[in-house]
This record gives sequence, C-alpha cells and structure tokens, in this order.
Amino acid sequence: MAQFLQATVYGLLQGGLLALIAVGFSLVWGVMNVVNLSHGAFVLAGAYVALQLHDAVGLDPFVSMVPAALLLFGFGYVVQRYLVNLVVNGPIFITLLLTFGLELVLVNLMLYLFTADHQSIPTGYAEGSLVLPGDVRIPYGRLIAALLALALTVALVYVMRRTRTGLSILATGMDRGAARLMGIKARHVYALTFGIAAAMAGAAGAAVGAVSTFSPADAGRFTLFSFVASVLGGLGNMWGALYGGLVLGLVQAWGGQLLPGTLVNAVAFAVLVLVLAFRPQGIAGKPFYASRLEV
Amino acid sequence: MNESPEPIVRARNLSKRFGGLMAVRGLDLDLYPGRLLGVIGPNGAGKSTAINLLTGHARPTTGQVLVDGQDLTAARPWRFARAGVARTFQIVKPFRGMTVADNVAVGALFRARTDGGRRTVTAARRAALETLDRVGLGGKGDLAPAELSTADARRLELAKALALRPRVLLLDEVLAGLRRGEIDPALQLIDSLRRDGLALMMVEHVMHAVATICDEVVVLHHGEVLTTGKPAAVFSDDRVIQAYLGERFARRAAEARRATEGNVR
Amino acid sequence: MSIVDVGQGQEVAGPATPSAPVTAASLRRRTTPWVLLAAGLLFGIGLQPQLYPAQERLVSTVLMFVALATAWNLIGGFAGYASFGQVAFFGLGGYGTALMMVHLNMSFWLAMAASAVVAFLFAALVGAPLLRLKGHYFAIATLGVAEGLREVVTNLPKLTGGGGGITIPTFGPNAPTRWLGNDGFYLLFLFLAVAVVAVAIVVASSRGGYALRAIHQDEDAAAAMGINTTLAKTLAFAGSAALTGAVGSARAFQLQTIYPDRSFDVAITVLMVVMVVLGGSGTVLGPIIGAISVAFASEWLRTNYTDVHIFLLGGMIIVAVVLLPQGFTNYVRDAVRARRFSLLENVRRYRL
Amino acid sequence: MSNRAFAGAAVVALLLVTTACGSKQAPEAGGDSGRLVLGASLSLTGATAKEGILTREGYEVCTKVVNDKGGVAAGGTKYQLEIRFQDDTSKADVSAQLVDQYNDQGVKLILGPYGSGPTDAVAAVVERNGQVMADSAGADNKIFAKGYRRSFAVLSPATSYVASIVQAINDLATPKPKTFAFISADDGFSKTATQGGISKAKELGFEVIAEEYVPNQTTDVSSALTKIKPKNPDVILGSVHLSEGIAIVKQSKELGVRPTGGFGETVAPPIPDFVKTLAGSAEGVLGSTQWTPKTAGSERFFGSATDYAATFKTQFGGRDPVYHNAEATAACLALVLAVEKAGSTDPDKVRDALAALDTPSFFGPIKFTPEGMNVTKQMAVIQIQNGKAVPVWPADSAEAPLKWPATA
Repeated sequence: MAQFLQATVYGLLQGGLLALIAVGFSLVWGVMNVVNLSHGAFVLAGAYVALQLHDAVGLDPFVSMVPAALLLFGFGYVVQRYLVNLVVNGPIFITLLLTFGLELVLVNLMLYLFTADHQSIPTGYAEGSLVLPGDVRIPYGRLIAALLALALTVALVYVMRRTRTGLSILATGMDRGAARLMGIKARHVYALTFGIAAAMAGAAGAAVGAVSTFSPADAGRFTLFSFVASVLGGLGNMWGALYGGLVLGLVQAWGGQLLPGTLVNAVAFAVLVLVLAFRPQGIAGKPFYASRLEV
Repeated sequence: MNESPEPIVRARNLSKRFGGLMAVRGLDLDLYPGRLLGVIGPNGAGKSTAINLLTGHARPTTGQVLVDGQDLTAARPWRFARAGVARTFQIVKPFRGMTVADNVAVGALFRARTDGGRRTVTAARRAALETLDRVGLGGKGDLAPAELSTADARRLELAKALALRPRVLLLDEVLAGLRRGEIDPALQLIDSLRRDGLALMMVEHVMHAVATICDEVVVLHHGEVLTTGKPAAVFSDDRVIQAYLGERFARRAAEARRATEGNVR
Repeated sequence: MSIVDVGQGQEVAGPATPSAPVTAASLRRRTTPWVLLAAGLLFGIGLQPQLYPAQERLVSTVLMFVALATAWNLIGGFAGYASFGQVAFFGLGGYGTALMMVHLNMSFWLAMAASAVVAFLFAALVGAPLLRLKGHYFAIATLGVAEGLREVVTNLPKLTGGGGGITIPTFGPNAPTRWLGNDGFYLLFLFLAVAVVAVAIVVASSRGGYALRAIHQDEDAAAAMGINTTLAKTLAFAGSAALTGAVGSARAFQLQTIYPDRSFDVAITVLMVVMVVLGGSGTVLGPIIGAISVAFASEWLRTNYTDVHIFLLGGMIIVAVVLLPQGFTNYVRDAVRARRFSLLENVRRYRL
Repeated sequence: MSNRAFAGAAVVALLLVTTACGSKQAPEAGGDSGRLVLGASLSLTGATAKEGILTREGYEVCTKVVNDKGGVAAGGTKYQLEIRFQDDTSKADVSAQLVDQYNDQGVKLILGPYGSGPTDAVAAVVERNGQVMADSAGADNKIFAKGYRRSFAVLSPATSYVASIVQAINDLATPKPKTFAFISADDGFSKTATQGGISKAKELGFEVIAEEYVPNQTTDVSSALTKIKPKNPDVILGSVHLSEGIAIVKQSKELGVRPTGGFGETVAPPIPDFVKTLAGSAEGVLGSTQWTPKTAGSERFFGSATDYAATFKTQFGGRDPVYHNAEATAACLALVLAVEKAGSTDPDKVRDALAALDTPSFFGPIKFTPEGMNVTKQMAVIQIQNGKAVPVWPADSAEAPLKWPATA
C-alpha cells in the first residue's frame, strides 16, 4: 500500500513539474492558435541560464527562476514580434514549421555553447525529502517545483482575468479583428503573450535543472510532454495545463506500477489519443477551442 | 403554375435544441415543385436553423424529414444534395482557392447520377460554364471568388447550388445587402427557376421582395410557426407586426387599419 | 492552398471565353503531367550508371522522400488535414514487412503489398475518430498515434525484438528474397516514387481531387454540394497511409536491421511536411521539388558543415517559411499569373 | 497549358535524358599518396552526441601520437595517418550511408560509429563493400552472431559489462551480499549486458529478486525504484546509459531506496558528468569500465595505460581520459598495427592481419575470436571514492581497496 501511495505522491509532484513546463505552451496555443515546437528549447534555455548563474555567482536555481524568466520573456517577445508574427495568419503547418526550424537552431546553439554534457544544478536540499508514515517520501526539490507550478498558474489566471493586459490578450485571442477595432495593438499583445509563455518555460527550466538532469537532447521530450498535458487539460482554460500535467504525472506513476516500466510512455500516448478522439476539448477546455476551424 | 398535389419535401414536427435553447419547435413544412415558400421572422426566430434541419447541416432533436418519400431525417448533408436538395449559405462560402468555374464544377461532379451523364472533369467544366451563363456570371470563370462583387458572389452561391441540377432549392437571405437595382434581376432569376418546376424556399428579410414573389409565407417567432398564408394576409396580421416591431406599433397599425376600414365603408 | 498544379495548367493561360475550344486545351492539360513523369522515369534510369554506390544510395533516399512527401500531400496538402503521425505508417510498413519475412518467411514483394494493406486498414480504423478533429488537434492526435505505436513495438520484444531491433535475413538459406543491392533499391524507390506521383496526378485531376480541395477550403460547403466528406477524407488518409507503408517496407528491406526509435522517428514526418510546404502543398509538382531540394540541401550541409549542419538547416527552414509561406510552386504560379515577383510582398501576405 | 509551355516541357525532358548518358568520373585515389586514410562515422549531434565527441578525441590522440612516431610503416613506405570524420546524427541509417560514401572515395578502413545500433548497420555495409571495420563502441554480442567476417571489436562484449561488477562484488565485498536487483534500459546493448549479469549472479549463487526495465534515455526511473524498494535488495545493478544512470542514484535518494550493500552501474560512473551532477550521492557507486590508467599491457606507440593517460592529459588541457577516449584510440591502434603487420593497405590483407592480431596494448590484450570479439580483454571495475573513479578490480590493476558496504 505504501508503495502505491509513494507512486501517487511522486506522480503528483512529477505532474506539477510537467504542468509548469506545459503552461506556457498551452497559453500560446490557446490564445494565438500557434503550436510552438521550440517550447522545449525555451525550457532548456531556462535551465542553462540557471546553471550559468549558479556556476558564476552560486545562485540557487529556484531563485534564479526570476532572472531566467525575465531573459526568456525578452527573447520570446522578440521572436514573436519579428518572426512568428510574419506568418501567424498563414495555414497551421506554417507556424509549426517555423517553430520547428527555430527549435533546430536553438538546440544546436545550446549544444555548441554548453556541449552535450548531462547537467544538473546541485542544491543541498533538493534530494532530501519529507518522510511520511510508512516511509513515503516527498522530495523537497520536486515539492517546491510543484508548489511553484500551482503559484505560477494562479498568478497567470489572475493576470489573464484581472488585469488590462490579460484581458487584451484574451480578447485578441478570441477575435483579432474586433480587438484591433478597440485599439488593441495586436502585434504587441501577441508578442506579450509569447513573451509570458517563454518566461514560464524559462522558470520551468530552472526548476527542471534543480530536480533532475538535462542536456540539449531533452528539448524534444519537453515539447512532447507539453503537447500531451495541454491537450489533456484542454485549451482555453488557464487551469488546463495544471490539470493536464497532474493527470499525466499520475497516469505515468500508476502505469509504472501496474505495467512493465517500458509501457509508461505508451500509456501516456494512448490516453492522449483517447481524449482527443472522444473529448477533444480535454478535461477543462472549452469546446470553442477544439472546434476552431483553422485556415 | 402546375399545382402538383404531392410535395417533394415534407417536414413534420421538426425541433432542435441547443443546450437549454429550443431554436425550433414543432415545425411542419411542405415544399411543392414550382412553388416558392417565403420564410420570415425577426432575428433569432430559428430561420437558418430550419434550413440547416432541411439540409442535414443540423440533426433534428425530434421530427422527420422526407424528400421524395425518402426518410432523410438524420442523414448527412451530402445525402440531401444527392437527393436533389440544394442550398445557399447566409454568409457566402466559396472555395477561395479555386477559380469561379471550379467552384461550380464541384457541384456538377458530385450531383446525383440521375441523367446518366458522365461525371468526368471535362463534362463538369462544360456544365459549370453553362450554369455560370445562366446566373449571369458568363466570362468570369477564371476569376478568384475574392475578386467578385457582393452581387456576383451571391450569384456564385446560386450557381454552385444549381450545378447540382437540384429539384429543391433553399435560399438563405440571398438578397441581403443587395442594392435596389440588383434585387430585381435576382428575383427574375428566382422566378425563372420556379417556372422550371423547382420547389423553392426563401428565408428573407427584404419584405417587398417576399411580398411580390412568394406564393405562400410562413412566419417564425421564437422557433415556432406564428402563422402561414398568402403574403398580403400575413403582412397585415397584428401578431406578425407585433413580433417584428413590438407592442406599440402593433396597436397603432390596428387603429390605422380600423380608421381606413371606416372610410372605405 | 490553391489547387492549380501541372495537371491543371489551363488557368495559367488567358481568360477562357465560354465558347473556347475546350477539347485541345484539356487534352494537353491532361497529358502534360504524364509526359513529364515519363521523362522523369527515363532520366532516373539513365542516371543510374553514372552514380557511385553512395551517390546511388543518396538518390534512392531522395526518391524515397519524393514518394513520402507526395503521399503526405494527398491528406495534408489536398485535404488540408496535416497528419503529424505519418511516420506511424512508415514504421508500420517496415515492421509489418520485417515480421512477415522473419516469422512467416514471406517473400519481400508479397510482404510489401500486405504491409501496404495493413497500413491502409490501420489508417481507416484510426481515421474514423480522428478525422472528426481539425487543424492542430488532428496533427497532435496523429502524432500521438505514431509515438504510441513506437512504444507498442518497443514493448513486444519476443515478436519485434523491441529496442534491440529486428533483422530481415537477406542472404543465405533462410532469406525469402535476396537483398536487392544498391542498384535494385535505387530502381525500387524510383518506381515507388513514380507510382505515388502517378496516383497524385490521377487524384489531382479527378473527382477525388476536387472533393479533397473542396473539403480543405470549406467542409460545410463541400458537404452541401454532395461530397461525402467522411468517405473522401478517410480514403485520402488511408490511401496516403498505404503508399507510405509501402515505402516504409522498401526502406526496411534496404536497411536490413530496423529499430523502433528510428522507424517511428517524428523527424521523418516533419521532414515530409517541410518538403511539401516549401515545395507547394496542394499541388503535384510542389512535393517533388520540395523533396529534391530539401533532401539535397540537408545532405550538402551535412557533408560541408559537419559541426553546424543542423543549425544551418533550421535557419534555412525559417527563412524559407517566411519568404515562401505558400510554397515555391504556388508562389511561381501566382507570380506568373499576376506578374508580381517581389518576395517582400509575399512576406506581407500572412503578416499580422 | 498553351502550346509554348507544352513544347518547353518536352524539350526539358529530352535534355534531362541526354545528360544522363555522360561518362562517370574515375573514383578518387585513396591511401596510395603517402597517406593512410581511415573513415570514421561519428555522432556529433543527436542522442549520443556526448559519447560521439569523446570518441573523436580518442581518434585525435591516435593520429597525433602515430604521426609523431613517424607514421605507419608498411611495405617499405611510411604513411601519414589521417582520420576523416562525418556526423551520423546518432542515426543508424545515416552511419550506413556514410560508410558507403567512404567506400566510394576508396577509403576501405573504417572506424565504427558510437553505439550498438549504428555499429550493427555499418557492419552489414562493411561486409558488402569488402571494407574492414575496427569497432570501438558497439559491444552488443548479437552483432557478432550474424556471420560477419570483416568487423572487429577491440572492446569487451556487452555480456561482460554487468557480469564484471557481479564478479568484483563476489571477490571483494565483505560482508558478502545475498540479493541483487537489476534495472535495465530498454535497448539491445543494455538488455544483453543485463542477461550477462543475471546469469553470472546465479552462477555465483546470488539471489536475483528483481529485473525491471525502463524506457531508453529516460531521466525518470521512479516506477522501477518504487517497485524494488519493498524488496530491500542488498545490491542494485543498473545496465544503463548516462541519463538513466544518474537518475537511478538521484531518485533513489529522493525515494529513500538504500540497498544495504551498494549501487553498481555500467557506462555512467566513469564519465565525469556522473560525479559532477550527483556530487556527494555518487560516493561508493561501482562502475564497470573498459579501461583505467592502471590497465596492464603496453606497446611502442602509446606505452602503458599511465603513459596514455599522461599523453591525453597534455593534448587536452589537463583533462583525464575516460574509457570512451581509450577504446577509440585502441580501435585506431588495432588498424594501424594490422596495416603494419600486413605490410600493405589492401583491405583483405589488413583483415587477415587484424583477425590474427594478438598483442598487449595500453588498452589491454587485443585478440579476436573468429567472429571478431575481443574476449581475452577483461573489463575493470571502478568505485567512486571522494569524487574520483578509482580502479578496484581486477586485483592486479586495483588502485585502492573496495569500500563496502558502499552506502555506509
């Protein structure tokens, strides 16, 4: 029984980390209908920023989430404003290909700058853990990451629902033409959205660096998890990525216990296809987003 | 007009629920070849939903749709098209990437094989050019839909529907947005289709057009049939005026009519 | 995604007055693609003796991608359903053939045909629920199918050898069909490419082509005009899958040993999409030009800039997508028709 | 299409066909212009980029040392050694294509790619082209069970990776553990190594209480560890690559999984990244390695293992070599010795010389079975002791006693 409880706890914490990784991806897809294949590379960039700060000034990775987020925000804003905006009105696979090209460029740039080594940002406490009765362990590092995922999602919901910028982002996402009529500078708002998403990815990267290892080859894996979590959770709802991440974490944890270890990914993809086939709007998404007819 | 006793399209007790909203409730409707049925009603009365129910673009919650005796109640839209039921869309839906001629050729390619004609691409292209002439778009076959005027875009919608050589044609506000000068030729075209024996139904807001051309008019209000009858009778019915213009106008119209009846006698 | 392609050059000519002689123009319009295809085949056969084994192997890979890109174009280009899981059928074809040859000792040719049928049925089965989805959702659902299939293959070690891969016996007593050799595979991929392009030409100029393009532009309007959209989409998806499966089967026989992570590698699908989009999706010529140029470009970059070739490939894709979002063929056709060749204007076309 | 376009198309077609009948250029001469050229397919990008770069460093040391010592003497002429690199992006089919390209350029002597998958694909091509391959990083025994005659692996086969750790624990560990748990990545090489380890453990009378598999290249092995935890094994052995290897130790600490004896892993512990990322938690972990600076044997090019370590250090700015560097140099050395012994660069003569090679070297004894495996060379076992990979087994090349129980 303790074994199952341990798996559940670990699954939830892993889910929190996945949610943190996926929330930016879900925002960009939900609002701008752009699938950002280079999202994983942004997460990785966040990890490397945190690593450099740790090596240079010994900054704790969870603290260096802030500088990583700010740096990535700027980079994301520029990428959207001067690159993705050029094709955002095009057919869907145009944005897919543009961001795929961007991923190749970013991953190989990082491979060139930071070599292919498997890195991790050592912290004294990350691997220590809270011990519950029955020797069920809650590792500090993953706990902090999961709590931060919750906090960042709440912050995002607040920004989106309560602030002017947030509402302008949602409005532009709903109907670009109408939003522009009301004086919203769509180009700026889109770049802002992409910047926020990149910042979230950067923060997630720093957390990943603290709790596990990363190398340039992991970018694809982060993007894939973001896909699955965003779709599971459902678009158009700021909580979507959180629900999706937690469900994915649990599916992998329980799957790992009940089935041979290697089937875990197969279970995750099976769940993805089933959700899409029978409930495209996901757990908490809005049908509008699922039925949106792309050009 | 040949008054054939048997209707081509027979709809009984049609209703459609979207979540909590009953868009259409208890709709009975018959379309006869060579007759034009007008459908009017304030916005949100369920007019477009009615058309969608009769073309398979919406599945009825209750009720039945028979076309030529064939039960197409929950059939998919292409089965209606193959059964000879064609329609235009309120917001024009051209195939933007194709030329005007190809837009129409699609209809010719996928209509029912009633006349045994070969449905090859060349045959379809030839049929398309003929249909374009029929609706007054001759010579514009090579333009892209985006290059057409509003009136021409409506003509293209009509041409695409006619390419199916339909026996029933449902027009969804085909006159909306047309200038005065463009409405009359459109009405003449519709009249010629009626004379060809097509069963026609026209959802319209242009009241004077409905008054002049429709054989019969159905008034929908909050998804239900308010009244049916000849255009003149329907337009003077208090309930219709009230539905469109609200309580005050209905009363004022009633007093004005009583006054004129007084003078006449 | 406009439809005009080699098969329908008629639009490029002057305005056709209704009474224009339709027969001469349409006769030429229908035969031109076949003439070019025959010329391509002859060129391919003529080129072979000039090549070294490695060049031959490279051209075989390019021909493979011409076939894969053209097959993807049937569903992604014509119908506009961007399948991001096309490699599922590529891998299914490969593993289907490997299993049939290893466990059932079936000849390669029979196994290839059977694998294509298996891919067809699998796509039709998977297509039923997924073809109801649109845009990104369809793309990601099919991606999920491909990734899922790879995991399933990895987890059947007794049958497929799992992560350790499976080897098709190609020489010695228990080899059902001897290995075709570099020359043999060059010809096999040449004929496969010609066959798939032929299918594309037939579809492009037939009722099916019209139906798929109509679905791509506006599915509701297409249904209202008598097109059974579900059947058309499923046939296009399953047909494209069968062709992709056959190519996958040939590739597996060529490689002799195949592994799940390489047979179901998402990079193969993305390469197909890059080739079709840059070449010009929704046309017959587009994927061919796209496949040849992208395949040679990535090979040239890999040999000459060994350390940074993927970095440059990424940069090339970004520049190409921004300058030619509608693809080379469509750009040329629009430019010729409108006599406007400026790329800058092209960039503004999809700008926010 | 108007007449003009139709005619144009036909002309283009004709032109294409005629150019196809041009003549073929003569293949480029290789190897006889005073240079001995070896072709290497390397994974400079992709999943095994890290190991690919280590392999290239090994080749660079070989070229520098051999040329400094006057090059390769064969048939009375002195050849300067040159190794050509191409990036196979860690993909097996690209490696196969590269080796075909080398064959066209007249390069018949091949240095194998990193990893069992690519090596298997290249072995088939080498066999067909009549080339010769010295394999530095494809250890899966299955490659050498296919009847290939022209590929030779200088490193010990996969089956010995885990078995050597089991043997070391059996010889040195007091108190002797009883129960073993195995965690294996799901690729051919790792699974073969695990089977080798399990049969050795049973042979030595240990009890195997768990055999868990995890997805290849994963960084999350929590499911496997959670299943193993209640069984309280004495020893946990991982047949893994770098990412799974680090994950096992890191997540064991998180989940409170503490084998009473200790951890042992293949491939990961000797690589510096292991100690750098795990810091303190890496202490005491055992690791099997193909080579250590203490490996016995020497020859005229590189001297002893310690000499090799010093040579590497000077060439690479004071960095210590890892076994991936050494095995790459050894493969290069094997080809050089074979060319010298055969006295010619003719592939068939070099193949026969390589097959008959039987020499000590800085990398240990190099002697091949008819199938091409180097079974005489024994693996070594290291233990991480205060941050360094210290050789502890076999006894003759041990630098320090085994610290046991390792997780004390």
